[in-house]
Amino acid sequence: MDFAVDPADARFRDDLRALLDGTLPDWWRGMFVDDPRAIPFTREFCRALAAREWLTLAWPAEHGGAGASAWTQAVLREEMWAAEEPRGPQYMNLNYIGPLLMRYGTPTQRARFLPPMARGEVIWCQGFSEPDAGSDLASLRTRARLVEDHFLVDGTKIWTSYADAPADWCLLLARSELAADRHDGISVFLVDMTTPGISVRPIDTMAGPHEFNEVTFESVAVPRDCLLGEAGRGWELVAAGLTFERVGIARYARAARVLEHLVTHANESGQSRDPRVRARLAELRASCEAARLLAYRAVSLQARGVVPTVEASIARIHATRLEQEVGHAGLELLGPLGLLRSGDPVAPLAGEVQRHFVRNIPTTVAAGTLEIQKNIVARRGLGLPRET
Amino acid sequence: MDFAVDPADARFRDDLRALLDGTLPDWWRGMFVDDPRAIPFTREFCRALAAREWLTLAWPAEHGGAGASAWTQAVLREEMWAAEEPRGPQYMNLNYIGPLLMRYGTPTQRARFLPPMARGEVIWCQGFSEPDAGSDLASLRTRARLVEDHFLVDGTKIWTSYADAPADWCLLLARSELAADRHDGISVFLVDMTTPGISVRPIDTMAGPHEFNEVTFESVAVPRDCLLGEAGRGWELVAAGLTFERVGIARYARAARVLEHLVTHANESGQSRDPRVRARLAELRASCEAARLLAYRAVSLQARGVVPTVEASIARIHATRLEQEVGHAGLELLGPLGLLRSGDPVAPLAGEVQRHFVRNIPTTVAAGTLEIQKNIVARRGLGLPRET
Amino acid sequence: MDLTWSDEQEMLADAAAAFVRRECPPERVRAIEASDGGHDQPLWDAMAELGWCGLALPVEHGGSGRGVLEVTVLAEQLGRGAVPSPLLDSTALAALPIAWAGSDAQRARLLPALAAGRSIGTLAVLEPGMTDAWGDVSVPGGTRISGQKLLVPWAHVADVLLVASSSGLYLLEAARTAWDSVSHDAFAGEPLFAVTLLDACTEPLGSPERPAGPETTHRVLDTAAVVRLAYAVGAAEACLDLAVRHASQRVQFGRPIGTFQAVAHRCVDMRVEIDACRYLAFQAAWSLEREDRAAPLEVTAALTYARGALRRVFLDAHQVHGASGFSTESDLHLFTRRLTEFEITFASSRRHPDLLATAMGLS
Amino acid sequence: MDLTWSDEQEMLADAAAAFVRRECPPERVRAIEASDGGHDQPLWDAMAELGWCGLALPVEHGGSGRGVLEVTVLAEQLGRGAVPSPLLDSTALAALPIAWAGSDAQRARLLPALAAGRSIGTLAVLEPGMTDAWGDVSVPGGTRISGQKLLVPWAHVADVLLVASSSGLYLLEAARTAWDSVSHDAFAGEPLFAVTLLDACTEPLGSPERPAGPETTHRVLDTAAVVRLAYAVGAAEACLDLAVRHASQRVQFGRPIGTFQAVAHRCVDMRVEIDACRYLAFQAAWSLEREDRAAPLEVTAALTYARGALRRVFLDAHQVHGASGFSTESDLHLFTRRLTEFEITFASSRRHPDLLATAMGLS
Repeated sequence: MDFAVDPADARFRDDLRALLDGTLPDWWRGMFVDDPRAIPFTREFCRALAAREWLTLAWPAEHGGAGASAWTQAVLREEMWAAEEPRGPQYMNLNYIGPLLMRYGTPTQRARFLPPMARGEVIWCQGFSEPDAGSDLASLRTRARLVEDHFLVDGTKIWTSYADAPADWCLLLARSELAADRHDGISVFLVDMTTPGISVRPIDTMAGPHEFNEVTFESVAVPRDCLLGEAGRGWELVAAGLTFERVGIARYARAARVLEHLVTHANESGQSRDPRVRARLAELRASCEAARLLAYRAVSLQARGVVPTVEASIARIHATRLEQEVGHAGLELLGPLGLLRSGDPVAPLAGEVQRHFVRNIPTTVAAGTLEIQKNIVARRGLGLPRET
Repeated sequence: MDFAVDPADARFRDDLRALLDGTLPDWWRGMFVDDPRAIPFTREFCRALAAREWLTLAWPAEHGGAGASAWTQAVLREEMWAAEEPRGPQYMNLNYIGPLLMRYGTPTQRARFLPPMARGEVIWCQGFSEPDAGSDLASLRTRARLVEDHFLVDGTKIWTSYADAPADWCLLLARSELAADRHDGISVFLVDMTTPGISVRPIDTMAGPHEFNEVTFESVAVPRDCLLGEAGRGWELVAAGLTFERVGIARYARAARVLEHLVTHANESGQSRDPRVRARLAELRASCEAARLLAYRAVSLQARGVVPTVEASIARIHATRLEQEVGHAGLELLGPLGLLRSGDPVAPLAGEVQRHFVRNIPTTVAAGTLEIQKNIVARRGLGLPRET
Repeated sequence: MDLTWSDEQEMLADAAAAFVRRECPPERVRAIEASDGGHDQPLWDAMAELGWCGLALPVEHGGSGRGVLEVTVLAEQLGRGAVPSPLLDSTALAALPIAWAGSDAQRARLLPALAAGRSIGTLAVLEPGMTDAWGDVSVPGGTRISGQKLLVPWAHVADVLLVASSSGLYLLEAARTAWDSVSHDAFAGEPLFAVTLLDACTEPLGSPERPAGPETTHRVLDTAAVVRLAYAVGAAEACLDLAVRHASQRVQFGRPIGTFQAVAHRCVDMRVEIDACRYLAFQAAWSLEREDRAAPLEVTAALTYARGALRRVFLDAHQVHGASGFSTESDLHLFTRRLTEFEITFASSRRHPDLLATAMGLS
Repeated sequence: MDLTWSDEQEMLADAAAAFVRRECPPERVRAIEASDGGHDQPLWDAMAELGWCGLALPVEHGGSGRGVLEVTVLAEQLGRGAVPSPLLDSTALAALPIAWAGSDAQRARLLPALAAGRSIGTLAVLEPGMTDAWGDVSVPGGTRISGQKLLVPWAHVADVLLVASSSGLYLLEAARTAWDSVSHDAFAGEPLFAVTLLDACTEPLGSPERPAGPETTHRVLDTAAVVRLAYAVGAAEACLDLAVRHASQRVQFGRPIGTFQAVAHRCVDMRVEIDACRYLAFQAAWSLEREDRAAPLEVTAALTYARGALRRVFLDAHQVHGASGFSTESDLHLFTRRLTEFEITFASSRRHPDLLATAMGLS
């Protein structure tokens, strides 16, 4: 057991911060803020990362990556998420769509799809959830029928982020065959979003416009060579992808950053002398520490080649609660003016706390609801019996 | 809507407090404290209440009671529970065993069993739970076979409080016939605890000895006229009894009393000036207020002749959480010395907080676990669908 | 003691519930919020017609002479529909303080129009840097007032503006003087404005010798907080309704999600917290109405309790809804925003627990 | 950075776990607790034989020269079995401070026996009225000490007693002077005593010119708190084991209660909190061992977090168990009592959050 930070990782963190300080525009507030400059900036930022070989830091050398250690990757992910993810939609390419292609793609697919991702030139979205298939993903209804040399896809996907960025490609989940076990018969497709028959309808959210979309597929022709992995075995890919994703976001790093700003605000407003404020912020700091260590436990396993399915869920359950608590404590600290958003000139901390609060109202819902994460831990981690 | 206290009820409360002040011995710490004086004192106290016609305050005049209003009853129950229930085991007679007899008993049964209760001379216990039937009471296995003019009872009951007081009688639940619906075929019996074949084994608990017992029935002969209500319809009696019981205990009144003592301690130890202490005790006080009002909502319905099944469960869910929180906050206030129990000469507040804390570790379990209470509210209160 | 409604209160609540269902369903709420200014004159006129603007105002000035408790009964029903209206603020923040502390002339001049809904009132308290509505204001009072006030509700449609100054409450009338209102960018349930006063003509509320001081401001804020709490309780009830409906209809893993205990018990937790807040609000309103000496304790208890409780309610509602609750296509956000606004503006004050601590005997 | 155990740590943990299972199953814990004095000499001798008494003591005084982190690794396994033993207190409260701050003569005289398990040490801090172990003590120091100390663990079997006085740490040896120990009536996991000192013969820890002061006492308490936290984490893990076992075996409504989401998710919540506390404890131990400047922050973070977290764990365990968990026939109470003791004595100090606040930059 060793809690010392590798000096090379510490230097890398400094370098990253220098890049962020020099690159992030004043107006940057993360995605989904109804600012037309956001998506173009994320493309530019990804290219800047690519130029330093930091974009595909996590990828193995054989796929054009830097093959960085799990710990170096953790530094990258902390700094990115703390800065409200300036890689924008492309973090998904790097964290799990790329890795899925590496693991399940044909040599042709890898040669075709990985290089544009590595250059930071392509936006992917993910077509998993459906109006009637959320946490119960296996009940999805989107169908893919093999007709000669292509699949014809029909169905509706929902909560699809970035589809209107616009996304260039979609990692699509569809049922390609009827099967006895409903987890069988599902396949993963790589779909060109410019294919005729695809329509994208943005769904506004409490955090602002453009966060979600509904994507409808009507007789969309997907070439046969755009099937990823084996037909009918898509569930296995989804499970692998979800594990990649859960460890891919350093939620606690954002919470810790917001907490730093709350400390500054408490000092400046004189509230730092109130023992209640001190105790509350200290409790959150302790919780940030715990969240970081739970994430590092998962990273430690990754570094040893173990897939930390249960450990990643535990870290995620903990971090989502932390994120919400930081938002609430922040609003209580700011008082009534905490209602004001980034667009208001008198908003305290430029509306950052308000944004963090709203964004985290549904944080326990994204990427598998809290309930599903808990079921994973209950069955796989604790060995509790499954409901019949 | 009227939040004013009836002056007569206020006077009654004063009178009750005067009686308690004059009667409760210094050593009184409630039941289950391994003090041989406890049970005899509760008998004496009940006779003192009976002498003032306060014992059967809640009972209708036709059964020898004072027919007091639901609100006067609420005052009695608050003062009793705040004083750690000096009626001891007999509160059960008054709150639900007596009322069940009034509602379901034959004239002979009422004439036989109610007067000793009204005089405060008899201790009853309740034989409901079994080793394999706790929250799922309907799965009970104790059997009662009709043989000529009596039932022969075999089975084991558990968590039976007061059985070793010793109890004179037991309100026993047993399966008297096999039925398609497992809620049918259950009957309620009035069992003389001196009948041969009954053995009582005390089960020690974290709070001390004598709280629980296991009671075994081996071919125990129960005369046919000791069946309460219709054979096989016992489930209806249980449901009625549980509703009587839920509103029968003013848990918040005890929490409020402990909180008063914490305020005194905070003032004396100088901790009252710490804003964290002030805020925490204030939050608990607000929660006591809420608990009292939720109980009063149920009483308001009772006063109008409505059986407040859902409302009583809501009040109970809230109050159990409050009780635990007061215990925890109390221990935090006392600091390390809060570990000390009543028996220790240097225990702060004479170990009262410690006792309250330990007693309330399982508070969410007694009288239908929290889960069961929540199921009642979910189905009957909110109309949520039942699990299939 | 009786925690059930009187027949009169029951009738008021029923009438309000029916009105809200009929006149202000969620589509209308959305339309009003999306409109310029966010104020719906026909809706206002209809409510004025029902006598709700003057519900708690004295009979001699055209009101119905009912009390704060009745306003909370009404508020709960308006909250249940997330009705966007200056009605409650106009009553609690302007009309009632004028009735309590205004001079005879001020009462006679202003109350009839406020009671009839011919004019709208509001109150300006918060200033930059203030973290508590009950805190110390610094704008100096006087017959001419200058300064900036923030988060003033409905300032753009108000005819009467009370201003909390360092020397007490002052009165501005749109008919006599002008103020500048800039809409805030807020995550809120109602239109909020930054108001800039530049040498605005005012008069003290009450007589010039005995103008209404901070104790009146505190009483106003306490009353408004309790009325707003009742509105929030209604909004929370709507969250629970939506959650129960969603849990009963949404099928996952082959059955309605409401059959999963984790979901069902969340709904029960909501039920418990809403009921607790509800009776605390009614008790506080009852005591405020009587100027009972327990009133401050009961107001602080209600607000102290509500702070965390109502937040848990809306978070639970979102958890039950999954992603769909975050979409503005669901009605849930209408209520979440109102609950958040209530929590931040009225319930998060650190003043209340401290006052309650004093009231319960902590030295 | 690596949060997995080294091979050596793994071996220590495995050996400890096997020892606890074999030598100290719940029946033995009950027997020891029920015995006079609650100290089991054969168990102590067996642990001494394994070298655990000297695990973190210097090699030159007969120890193994391992660090505080190794003691926490051992502590977790002992907690998992609720092992009643003065081992951890003797190490953290007496042997380590002597190693840190004792004079050469004191170290040479006392450490070999402590390392070999031939003597037992403890520390007396609390006094009547103190609400925080880290608070100000008032017993005056000197070569003769009089006063009352409370909640002193294992005082009845201790050969070496450190006493926190207003002028620093003082050393008493049973071989030279006597003290009066009266057993407390406590809801606790280990034997605790009220110790009365009457003109007891002492010497300062360290040199008479530079005796160990409050900074040493704080370091001792921090270390003991982290070691005790690891023991509590082990006890919490045992609570979870018992809850999972109960949930898997107990059938109600025709199926194991662990299939009810409400029960299963409670177990998951326990899992999350235990893991969080566990790594916070290890991190703090690692920093303490290195006298890292982050150590105070990490100790306070661990204790601040653990306070509520471990309480939720044992309450959840009881909830899963139903009434049976409250009966002393279940093993659960063995662990609940230890968790409660840890929470009250070490984790509920209001000092920690405040220190953490300062460390994180609050002015």
